[in-house]
Amino acid sequence: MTSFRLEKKNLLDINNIEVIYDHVILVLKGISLQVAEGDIVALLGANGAGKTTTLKAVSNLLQSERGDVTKGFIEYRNVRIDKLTPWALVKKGVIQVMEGRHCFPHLTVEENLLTGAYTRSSGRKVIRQDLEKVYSYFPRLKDRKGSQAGYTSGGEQQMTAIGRALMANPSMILLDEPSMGLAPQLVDEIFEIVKSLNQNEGVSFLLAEQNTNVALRYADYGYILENGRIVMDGSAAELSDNSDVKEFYLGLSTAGRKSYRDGKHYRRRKRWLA
Amino acid sequence: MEFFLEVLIGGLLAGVMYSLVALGFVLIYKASGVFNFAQGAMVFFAALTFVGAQEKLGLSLWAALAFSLLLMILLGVLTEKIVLRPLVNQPPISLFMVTIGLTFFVEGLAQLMWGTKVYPLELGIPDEPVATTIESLGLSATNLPTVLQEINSFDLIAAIVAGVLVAGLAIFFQITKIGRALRAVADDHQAALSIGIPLKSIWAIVWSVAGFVALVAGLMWGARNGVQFALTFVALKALPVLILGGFDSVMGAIVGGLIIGALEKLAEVYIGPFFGGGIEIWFAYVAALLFLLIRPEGLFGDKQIDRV
Amino acid sequence: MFYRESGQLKTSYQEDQALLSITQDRIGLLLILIGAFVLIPLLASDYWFTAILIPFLVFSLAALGLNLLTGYAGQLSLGTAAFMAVGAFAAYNFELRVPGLPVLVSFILAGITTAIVGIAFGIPSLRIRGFYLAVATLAAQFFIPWLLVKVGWFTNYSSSGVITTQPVEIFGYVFDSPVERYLLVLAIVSVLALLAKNLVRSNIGRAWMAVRDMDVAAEVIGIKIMRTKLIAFGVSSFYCGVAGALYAYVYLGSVEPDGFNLDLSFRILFMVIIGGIGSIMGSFFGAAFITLLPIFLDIIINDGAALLNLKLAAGITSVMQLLVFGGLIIFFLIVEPLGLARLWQITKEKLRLWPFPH
Amino acid sequence: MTENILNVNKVSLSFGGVAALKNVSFQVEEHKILAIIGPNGAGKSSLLNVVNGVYKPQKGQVIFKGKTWKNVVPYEAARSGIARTFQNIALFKGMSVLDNILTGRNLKMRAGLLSQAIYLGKCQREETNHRKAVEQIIDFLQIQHIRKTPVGRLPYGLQKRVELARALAAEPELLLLDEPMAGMNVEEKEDMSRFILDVNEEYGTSVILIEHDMGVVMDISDKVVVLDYGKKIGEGTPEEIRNNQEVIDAYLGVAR
Amino acid sequence: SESPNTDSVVQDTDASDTQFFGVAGYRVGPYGPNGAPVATGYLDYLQMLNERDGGINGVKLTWEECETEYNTSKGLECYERLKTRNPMGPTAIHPMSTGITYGLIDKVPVDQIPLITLGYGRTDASDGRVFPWVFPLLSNYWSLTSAIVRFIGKQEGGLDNLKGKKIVLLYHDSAYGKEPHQLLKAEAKNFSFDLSMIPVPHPGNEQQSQWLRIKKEKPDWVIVWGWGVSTATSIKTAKKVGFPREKMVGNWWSGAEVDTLAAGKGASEGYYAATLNLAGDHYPVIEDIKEHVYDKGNGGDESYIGTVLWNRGVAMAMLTTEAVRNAQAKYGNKPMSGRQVRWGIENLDLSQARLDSLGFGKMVPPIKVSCEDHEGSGLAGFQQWDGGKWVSVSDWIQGDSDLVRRQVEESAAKYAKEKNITPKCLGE
Ligand SMILES: Nc1ncnc2c1ncn2[C@@H]1O[C@H](COP(=O)(O)OP(=O)(O)OP(=O)(O)O)[C@@H](O)[C@H]1O
Ligand SMILES: Nc1ncnc2c1ncn2[C@@H]1O[C@H](COP(=O)(O)OP(=O)(O)OP(=O)(O)O)[C@@H](O)[C@H]1O
Ligand SMILES: [Mg+2]
Ligand SMILES: [Mg+2]
Repeated sequence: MTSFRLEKKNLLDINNIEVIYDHVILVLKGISLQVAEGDIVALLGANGAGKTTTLKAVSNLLQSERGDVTKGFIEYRNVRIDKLTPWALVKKGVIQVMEGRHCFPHLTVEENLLTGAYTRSSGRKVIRQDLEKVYSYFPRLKDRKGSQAGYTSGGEQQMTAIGRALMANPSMILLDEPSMGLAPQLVDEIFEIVKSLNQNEGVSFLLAEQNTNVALRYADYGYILENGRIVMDGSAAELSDNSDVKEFYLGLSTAGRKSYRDGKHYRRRKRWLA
Repeated sequence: MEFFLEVLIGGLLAGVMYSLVALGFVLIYKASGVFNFAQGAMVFFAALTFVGAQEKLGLSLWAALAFSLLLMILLGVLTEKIVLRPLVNQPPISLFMVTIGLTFFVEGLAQLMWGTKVYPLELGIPDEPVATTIESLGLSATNLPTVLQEINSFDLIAAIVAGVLVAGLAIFFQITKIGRALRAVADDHQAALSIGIPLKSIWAIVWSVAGFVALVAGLMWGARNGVQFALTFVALKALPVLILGGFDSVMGAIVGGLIIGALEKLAEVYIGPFFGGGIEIWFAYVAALLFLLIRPEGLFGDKQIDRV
Repeated sequence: MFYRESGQLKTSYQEDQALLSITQDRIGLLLILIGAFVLIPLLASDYWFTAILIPFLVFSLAALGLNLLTGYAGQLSLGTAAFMAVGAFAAYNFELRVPGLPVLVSFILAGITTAIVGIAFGIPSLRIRGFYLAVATLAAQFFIPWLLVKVGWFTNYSSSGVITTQPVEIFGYVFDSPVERYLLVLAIVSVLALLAKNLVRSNIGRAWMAVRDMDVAAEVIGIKIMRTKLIAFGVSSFYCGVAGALYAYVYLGSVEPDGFNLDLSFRILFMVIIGGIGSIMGSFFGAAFITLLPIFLDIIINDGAALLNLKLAAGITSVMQLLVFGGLIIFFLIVEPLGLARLWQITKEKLRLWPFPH
Repeated sequence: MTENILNVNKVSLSFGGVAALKNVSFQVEEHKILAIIGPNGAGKSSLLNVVNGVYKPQKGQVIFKGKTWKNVVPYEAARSGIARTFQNIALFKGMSVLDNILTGRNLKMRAGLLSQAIYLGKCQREETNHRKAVEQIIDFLQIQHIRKTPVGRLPYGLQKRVELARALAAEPELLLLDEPMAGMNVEEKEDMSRFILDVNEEYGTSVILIEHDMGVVMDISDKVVVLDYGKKIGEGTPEEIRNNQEVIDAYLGVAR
Repeated sequence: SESPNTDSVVQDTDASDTQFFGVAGYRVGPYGPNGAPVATGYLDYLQMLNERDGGINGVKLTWEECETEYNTSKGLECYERLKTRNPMGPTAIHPMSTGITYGLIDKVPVDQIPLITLGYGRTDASDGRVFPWVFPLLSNYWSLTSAIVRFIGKQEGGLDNLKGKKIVLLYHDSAYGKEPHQLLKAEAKNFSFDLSMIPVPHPGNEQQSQWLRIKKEKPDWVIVWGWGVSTATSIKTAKKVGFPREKMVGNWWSGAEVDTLAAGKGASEGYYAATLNLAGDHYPVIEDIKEHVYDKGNGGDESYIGTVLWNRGVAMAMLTTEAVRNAQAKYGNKPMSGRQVRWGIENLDLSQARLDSLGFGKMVPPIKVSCEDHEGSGLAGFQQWDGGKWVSVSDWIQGDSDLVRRQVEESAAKYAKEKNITPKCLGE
């Protein structure tokens, strides 16, 4: 089930990587995936499947968690990047939005956003413009720009984290659970932003997302992870049509959407892997 | 009254000397959220290198200065490379501990390189009342108030140096984006990495600057007491300053130093006799502690944020 | 292959909550205890008892005390030596002023006295946190020895401020020889370590860790922060106090307030951090590392030089010791920032998987 | 008619210039599930914080089980039967899952310090009994396999579940849940919903739930309160809310 | 510059027929600068004896140095280690620190190792009937205190002139600093001078407030009872507040080159200090050391030679080896046991003539030890810093030996009672 999208150039190529935490905990057991230039690729899977770990392997943040890529390699624009430092990657245009917000609590919202532009050498004016752009995406942030990020609400922090990454003017964003904690309206807006960045500025996305519904609506391609392995991949449309995906990730049974009240207690779940 | 003023001014000036040392702590804390235990050892290392280079290598004062500065920068860069880099994103206590290991190492290294002797350190700054200095310049000091005439030239110059240093650092952090980045790093190493703040160079820079500050402090203190192992103890004088002013504030280091210096001296002179003296050793700490009960983050420190 | 828990099924929660639920661990501990109580007394020399084993045990106890406070309850303290001083001088005064008091009782009373002092100095922790608190605890570190020097009564007006401890006597039996003293310390330390282990695996221990990890959340689930922190200071100081009394009575025989200086406090903190913060066993590892390593380094460097017929410049050996010691601390922390105990745990986890890598 | 377990009465709260809550009132009936929804920064979490005493409102009262909170601190709230989970996970990172959940039973433990140190007898019995209770919760939430894992190593979703377990361990009468399903996929949300419903049905626990997934909110809550910019802009059954124009404008966007 | 030194290396002669010396010194840490010259001098002298005389009466000397860092628990470890290093153990030990001394006092009678504490340690141990194994040779703190008072009296033109004078004791705020209090108070009463005591908190690197107080009190004399960095700081701060250095007297741990040099150029001129031994390298014994040790490239740091503390190390070694020689006269020319050396020390009698023949001349005062008097001299010398070196400014001065003796016996008796010791002479 490899990619059929030969017509597009691979921007990011993850080749059969294995990740071990703390020298003993094997988390990724050989993962290969590709992100083509200008694509939005969704990484789906249950809690603990290894989505975040995959993203961190790319952005090289694993080292700081005592994790290690022990096998395989990762290429960006056909150049190995697994030995690069995170900031070298950011300079190359690859940036990650971390799961769980990770704002700088003592910095104000605006300072948080500005740190995002650290690697850029553009003048103040350009940065100012980008800042305004982020504010226009998230007007709520403009209201709160003077407060320390640590005191803002969960959603505000999420917006700050995303806005901060945008300030780096990246060409590829690794988005970890962008919709988490955001109001439904905003979820749509975020994905609209993703779409517009993708279409207007050619930014590619690799996004880990639990909100499969939305993710598949905006993504071009998707991979489903389970237990550190890829169990299925395909174009977004293919995946949306798959009956298993429908049932387990979209919450749609043949009878249409079912109520959360009707969930069964000890029901057997389908797993691709034994 | 005059005596009071003299004690007060003496205290303020002593406080400035504490600030010099405290500044080094502040820098590292700002850049990593870590209390750098090795700062005292760095002061010792810097001063010993400076005199050692003069005595053993026969360098001139300026050459020795350049040499020791170079060595401090090297030390900073190596510390980043060997010690800090593998410990990104580790709990502050681990980083704190590693600075303790560094302390032993630096102390050992300094003594290995330059021996364990005591050296005098001459900077050529007159150590005499201002009046005398002014007169030796051929000017008249008679219209200065006596209290001012009595101030020691050396202390005054130390104060000026500290002032310049503080102003310089404050401006540096204010106008360069490094200042903001530092605070970001101190808040969350990993997030800082994720948005491309180059921890490597930031830490190397900050440790080098801290090394420079240590050199300045080492020179000043060394000129006072001679260069010897006991220089590492000056760190103890800086700690109350640090908590009073706030761990992460350059301003705090100077203001805290002034307050602590003055309080300490006044207390020793006016309260000490009731306790048989020697209260200086704990007074600064107790005073700082009491203040912290009111403001747990010190005068200018960033408030700890806990929100659920 | 040998370190496996598979096949060891537990049939009750009680069993699962037992101190050592894996047979191999139980056997291991038994072996250690047999070694410590039987073999070592048979084999070791006086040098080993007085210069290595006794101080190792005493420091382990102090480190254990600090670990309860810093490792479990998350309150960084730099005043350990001062609390040890309280313990030492309290025991001395109890013995002095209550004739015939069994020394064990004095030790316990000293512990309790220290606990009270510790609680008093713990009060600021309710407002002050982290490194601020650590520096603030230095107030205790400087104030207590100052007070002990200043107030002659504490030292029984000894002109030099030095006290010489009374004989270690329990019901007429005097612990005199190094072996006896070693066994006495060993027994006390074993019992206290067991009690500490019990504490940290029951409710109070969990409350400590909760406060350490996130105090707001702890309060929200119904943990009284103030009480928890003060108990931590109290219990920790109790341990440090007893350690201080042992330090004076069993190890040195005579102490002065200035002996309980900042250096000692730091040394004990190093033990906690190197050994493993938040680990009872780690306290022992740390004490071993910090007390034994310099001695071995000294001997190795000296004898090594002699063997190689090297003429080392005077003082070089001492300096080399510092260098290597600092270097090793850095090395170990880079390998494992959570200390030797964690390193040990990882080794065990690997053993469990062995011969498979994961 | 059922009693109100909680009455929030004209509560206002502001931080410096930011008004987080403006004159908000609502009630929670016993045994019911109340959902609070609203845009980001509307004041939902702050409202929970007021209910369990983390924040003190400048105006208004909170009446719990007929008693008015006066200067309540979180500890007392916990003692009188309120447990909660947090939006930004607030687990005890250094402890295992089991220990985390056991801390939830802290209020019910009686053994003294000495007894805990000696551990034999009373303390051991107590530990075992509480362990049994906790194991039931573990079974119930299906987290047996991670019992002894340090929580720091768990994926986000599971941490949320452990947090719920910790709250349940206190056997609360009122459970406050701040976005318990954030970061979960549909399947996991189904499970979580099931758990919440079961707690509510089996133990009669009242629940206040903050959640952004409208599907969940509409399906499992008995009543919905909508906040916007600190003001209550709507209240009613899920059906009523779904059709409330003001709510649609402020929060839901296109009605779905 | 530093040339290699075999200090730390065990000599490789057959251990059983050598005389083994354990050296617990400190060369690193805050007091390293003070400790290094002492240890160097000690070892240089032993080495010289081996080279020049083949040891003592044909018995080769061996030694091992152990670093204590001036830290009590390290010192105890050193002691225990040195004990195991030779079948006979170290035949006398200089712990070089008061803390370590106290730690060893109860141990040495059991191990039968004489403890020599030259000018430090436990003062009342001068009563050999209570402390048969401890020897505060030459002089103790109380004799020193009394001698300092006499020296000041002399400067003032007679002890009577002390009346109404104001003297400040500036002391390191520790057990060590408290040593002179009792005696000084007694002397103040005797001579009706005005005494005030001002503590300097450890480590003493900041003394502004102390000196402002002194400046305000305008004393006639300041006695400096400092240690390590605190002495240099005292001198420096005195200069700063304009207090004349010629009105300051340090004790013998506050009067070495390390102190005056560290205070910086022009700060220490005129400063007085007591001493156990005189500085200078013009003694024949030093010529011998240079010839037999340094010229063969075996010595320590050459710049130490002739300094106060290096000379003190040499003197310490001489007193120890002379005790061995003394014991050999009684027990035969073979390695002496600790017990035999103890006898040797207790019966040590070095007249000026003997000192001259040893090449020490006036470097140390004559000494005659006895069971009652483990001090043996009670004399103190006084030197003044002339900007480049220490210059002797008086003969050996004896304090009020009756007063000192009374207090020693009183204190020793109290200790004996506490410890259930029946005071008696040990004899052989
Ligand atoms: N620092 C770490 N140390 C040890 N194990 C870890 C660490 N981080 C993650 N893991 C483990 O790795 C596995 C994958 O975690 P990861 O966070 O990648 O999952 P995820 O798919 O992102 O889950 P979620 O949807 O909950 O965010 C989990 O089983 C987790 O326990
Ligand atoms: N301790 C505080 N200090 C200052 N401002 C605060 C504090 N707590 C909350 N706020 C502000 O109050 C407003 C409401 O915050 P709250 O966390 O209640 O929002 P929320 O409704 O939970 O939003 P979200 O859905 O994004 O979590 C926000 O603008 C926030 O910045
Ligand atoms: Mg994830
Ligand atoms: Mg919220």
